[in-house]
Amino acid sequence: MPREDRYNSREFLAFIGASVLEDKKTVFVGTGFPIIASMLAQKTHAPKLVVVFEAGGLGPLLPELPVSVGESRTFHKAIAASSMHDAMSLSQAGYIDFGFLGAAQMDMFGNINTTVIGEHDLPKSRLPGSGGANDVASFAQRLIIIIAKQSKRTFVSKLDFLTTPGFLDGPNAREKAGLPKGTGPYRVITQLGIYGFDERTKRLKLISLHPGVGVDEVMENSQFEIMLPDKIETSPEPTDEELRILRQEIDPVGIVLGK
Amino acid sequence: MPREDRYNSREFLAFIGASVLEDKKTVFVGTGFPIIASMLAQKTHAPKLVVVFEAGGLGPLLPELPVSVGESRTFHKAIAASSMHDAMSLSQAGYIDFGFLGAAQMDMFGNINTTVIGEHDLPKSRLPGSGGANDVASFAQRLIIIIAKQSKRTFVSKLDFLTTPGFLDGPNAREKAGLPKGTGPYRVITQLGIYGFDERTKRLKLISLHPGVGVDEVMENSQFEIMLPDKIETSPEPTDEELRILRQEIDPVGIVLGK
Amino acid sequence: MEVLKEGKGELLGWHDPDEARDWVLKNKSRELKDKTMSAKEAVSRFVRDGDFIASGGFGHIRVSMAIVYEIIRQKKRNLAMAGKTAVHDLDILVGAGCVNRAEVAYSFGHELRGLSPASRRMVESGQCKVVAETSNAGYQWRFLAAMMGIPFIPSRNLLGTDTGSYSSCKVVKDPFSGKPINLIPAAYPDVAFIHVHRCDIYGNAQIDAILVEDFELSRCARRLIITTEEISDNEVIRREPWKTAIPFLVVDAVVEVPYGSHPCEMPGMYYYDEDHIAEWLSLSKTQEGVDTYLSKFVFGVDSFDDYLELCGGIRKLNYLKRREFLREPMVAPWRK
Amino acid sequence: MEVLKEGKGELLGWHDPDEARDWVLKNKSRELKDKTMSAKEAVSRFVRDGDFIASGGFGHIRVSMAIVYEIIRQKKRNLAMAGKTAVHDLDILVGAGCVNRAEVAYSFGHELRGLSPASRRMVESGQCKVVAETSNAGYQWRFLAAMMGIPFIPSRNLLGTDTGSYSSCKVVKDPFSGKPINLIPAAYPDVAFIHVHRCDIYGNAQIDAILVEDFELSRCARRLIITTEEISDNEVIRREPWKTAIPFLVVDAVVEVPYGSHPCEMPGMYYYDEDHIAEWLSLSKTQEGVDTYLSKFVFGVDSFDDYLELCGGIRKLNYLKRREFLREPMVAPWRK
Repeated sequence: MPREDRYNSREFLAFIGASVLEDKKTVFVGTGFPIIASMLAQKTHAPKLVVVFEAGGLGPLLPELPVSVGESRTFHKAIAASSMHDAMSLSQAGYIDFGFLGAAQMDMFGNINTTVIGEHDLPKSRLPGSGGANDVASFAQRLIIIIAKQSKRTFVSKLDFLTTPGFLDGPNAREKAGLPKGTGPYRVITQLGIYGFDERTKRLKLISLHPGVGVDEVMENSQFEIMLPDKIETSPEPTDEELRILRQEIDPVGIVLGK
Repeated sequence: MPREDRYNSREFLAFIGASVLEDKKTVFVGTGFPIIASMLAQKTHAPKLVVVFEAGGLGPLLPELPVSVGESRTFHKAIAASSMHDAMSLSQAGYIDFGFLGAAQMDMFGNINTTVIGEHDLPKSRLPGSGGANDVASFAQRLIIIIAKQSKRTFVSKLDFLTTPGFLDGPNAREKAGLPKGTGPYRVITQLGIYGFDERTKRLKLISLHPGVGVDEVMENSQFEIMLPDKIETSPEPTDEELRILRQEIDPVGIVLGK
Repeated sequence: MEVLKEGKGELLGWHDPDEARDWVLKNKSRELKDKTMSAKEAVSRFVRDGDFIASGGFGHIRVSMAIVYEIIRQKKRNLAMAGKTAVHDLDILVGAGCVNRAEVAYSFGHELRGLSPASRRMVESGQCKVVAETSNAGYQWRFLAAMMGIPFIPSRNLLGTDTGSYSSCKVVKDPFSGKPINLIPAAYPDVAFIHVHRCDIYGNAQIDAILVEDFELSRCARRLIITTEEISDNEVIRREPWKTAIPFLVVDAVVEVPYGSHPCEMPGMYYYDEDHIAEWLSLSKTQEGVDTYLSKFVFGVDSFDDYLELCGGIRKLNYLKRREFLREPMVAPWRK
Repeated sequence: MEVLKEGKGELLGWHDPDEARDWVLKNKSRELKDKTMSAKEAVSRFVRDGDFIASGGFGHIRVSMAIVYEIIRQKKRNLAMAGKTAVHDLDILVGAGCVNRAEVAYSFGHELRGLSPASRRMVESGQCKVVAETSNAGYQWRFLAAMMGIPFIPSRNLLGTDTGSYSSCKVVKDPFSGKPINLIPAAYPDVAFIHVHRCDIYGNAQIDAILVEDFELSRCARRLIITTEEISDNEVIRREPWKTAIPFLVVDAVVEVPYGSHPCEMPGMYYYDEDHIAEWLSLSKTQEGVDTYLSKFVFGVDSFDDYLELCGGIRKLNYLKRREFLREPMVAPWRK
């Protein structure tokens, strides 16, 4: 686990999310962590990162954390405030570099479930469904997935429902299904580490461990086997200034990051 | 021929065009006569006629004759000024009562040619093509066609090119081709008379002769046989007030109506 | 057209394009006439038991709550609802027993505020059925197809997933590229209700800022109820016709309801009433709580003005305006 | 997907959606950077011989004449052009020998002003080929499909006609209704040029009043040159983001050209210069006349400002403004 004396696990996740984003690119964000990570990235290394919201907000100067991806903050001093048709069409046409989503359940190919736990027709637990997630994961060039609590319940061998496409059942499956060429999951971020996907097998592969986390902890908290690289990196840590921005400027109430 | 002492043939045509339109309906207009006829209808018996322009103008208060169906007059004090996508979609979805078009050549099923005289690939005479005509004739519930000069050159047995659909080759042909059900040509207006279409055969059928015009004149000025009704009506004539409106308010320069 | 795959979701609100046109021809007036009426009249005239309904806006933004409450008040039943990032509206309508079927893009959640106790309980106990799954773009393009009067829109989402398998889409081989392509069927809701910033008596409506999918939804719904912050003169509309998002042709009723989106946001006017939403989220943890909420805020009031008084009156409304313009700090009373 | 009928028109500007995405990924910058440049630079960088080009606006309305003249000046050759109610722009580009292929919805005419002598002469003598026919909605939806990144849009026009047979559409059986449906293929022009009311240095552009089909065209063109009446500060754009018709993401060049639509109309600013159009229509009756026109108004001037002086200078521009606002009577100098 990261050093709890300086920051909590959620603050760390937001920081890691930001660190994966690049300047002068577009990012299509889901609610919560993805927005916070994008805001932090804009305030640090990626001031020209353009944030796209599915309801029509494009490139706002976000004045505070939006609670919804459709509210007025999402087009505050924006470049454009248009429509879902516009946002989704630009995405499908290839104008989105990064998609950024939270997830409830994921498998080793980066497929996501946010629909049901249990049977579809009479579920044990009904979740909200795709929202824009299936769209973002289908259209964005590179998909980033954030799962706040990696565990055997969230990293599963078989999803109860495949809401949102990762690499489906492996190499070439996306293209065979008709999804846009060259797209797919790019990074997965949890409280334990940062993951990518193996080029050949399209399976989840560790990139770096967060400070203080061991490989065994990563393995124990997954139903499926996680591939390991030759050399495991250590994830970077946030500076005091980054923590200050998160706590004071982005989420002062602790809605996403906690208190 | 109508009585040339009170009005010329083009003024009469504009008046007849107006008389065919109904109040509280929508009309999708092409350039020229259709606009003038709609303006006259609005200023007389159809003040709530809503005029739709393909480039996005909906329900303007037309301050003068637009030279183009996309210029600023077409959305002057309009109800909406949107886009071609909007205008064409509303039309395809069934919101247009009347389509109103001019034509260069027509056959007995109300099919229109405005593309070429002669061969397509090396034409004797190249005309502008469909423009929005194919769309209006496909989508409008009832199509009105105006042909300023009926003759053996304009009422032809076989079109050089079928630009815009009338009843194609007869009963049920539109539906078989996939065009919207129940649509098709409704009235044809020339300098000689007003025509409709026979319910059973979908062939052109005379409704009324303009004052002073004989049946023989109608027949002589057509390559195909025109069906005759049991009783031939006489077309109405414009009042002095209607002529004043046409000459002073709508087309003072005589762009369409001449001098 | 060879179908490679076919979703098993219910094909909600689809009509043959010719039938859809025929309905428009027979039922939608082209006359510029006064369509103002009360919410009560609009709902009783245009919402029937069993209808497929859709609400405008997005999430808790620009929602016609005045119509939502009136549907509950009139005890409409067996409604199917478009779960097109439908959040508070769908939650409360399911909780109240009005809606028992949904096609879901995003439902049963309140975004950052957490999941929806009331509607999830109904789904998990089988009292509300999810008849089809889709995505936000899926719904957007269902409405686009219907607005255009065409049977479907091709797309490259929903492919390869259970969301697609539980949708009403069909996958075919594209005759241009030879690749598989998803076909999203048109959706014509029986009734939609959309809250706007201003509208004239005929139904020409302006929406400030993002349209979300209301451009398409307004044009494809068989019946459309507009609620508006204010009735504007037709001359106001004609002065800036490029601001008209919804033309009168597609509108059936115009209802003037100031603050009619409360407790949801109205962009540029007032922000969410988080206290009220938190109260709903807390009460709705039990069916008794749902009943308490409804008898107080829906059945217990005679008008939307009375309801606003109950929610905190002018003091609250002025606060929500300051909050919209960032002159009050963030709050999150629904946080545990 | 069984094809019932197939148009024999050339499939101009269609790309497999994956290739189209790949092009975007490699060639369209997502960076907010200064894209201002001269018309000369924009044309020399982005218009290549043989390209498929498209012009914004409609007919004689909101046309980027500055770019049209520059294309002639740089003697671009073998261009194909979208005849999407392309009127003065197409006529003069065909007359000048730059465009020798067109897909035609409406071309070779000047609406009420009559037919186009120059371009008709080129078509009737085989020097300009009409490679496909379509309709205005046909083009609109070609652009819509491309903007959406999908291979085609279904439609119910063009069916049963020679326009359809000479188009690049395919007719298939709709798997939902079982009826024949037309599939209109996407069109991605190599370059489009669109004239707007205001635009910032990054390419965020506002268009007042009707958009015609420029919302779609701007988003599907591989290269997009914006000419603008004025460069606005980015803050002006961000103050009213709902007015942005074209976002910077799709823009490659921003060229400031006041009165850049002359002799065409700029809605809300200046009306057609009918005298100038009449001069073109009269001169272009012969090829010698075309050459006279071009050497005077295109090759004979160093800048758009000089061209405007030649056309009547400030006095003329002030008149066109009064005419736009209905403070001068109609004229029709091209009437015989």
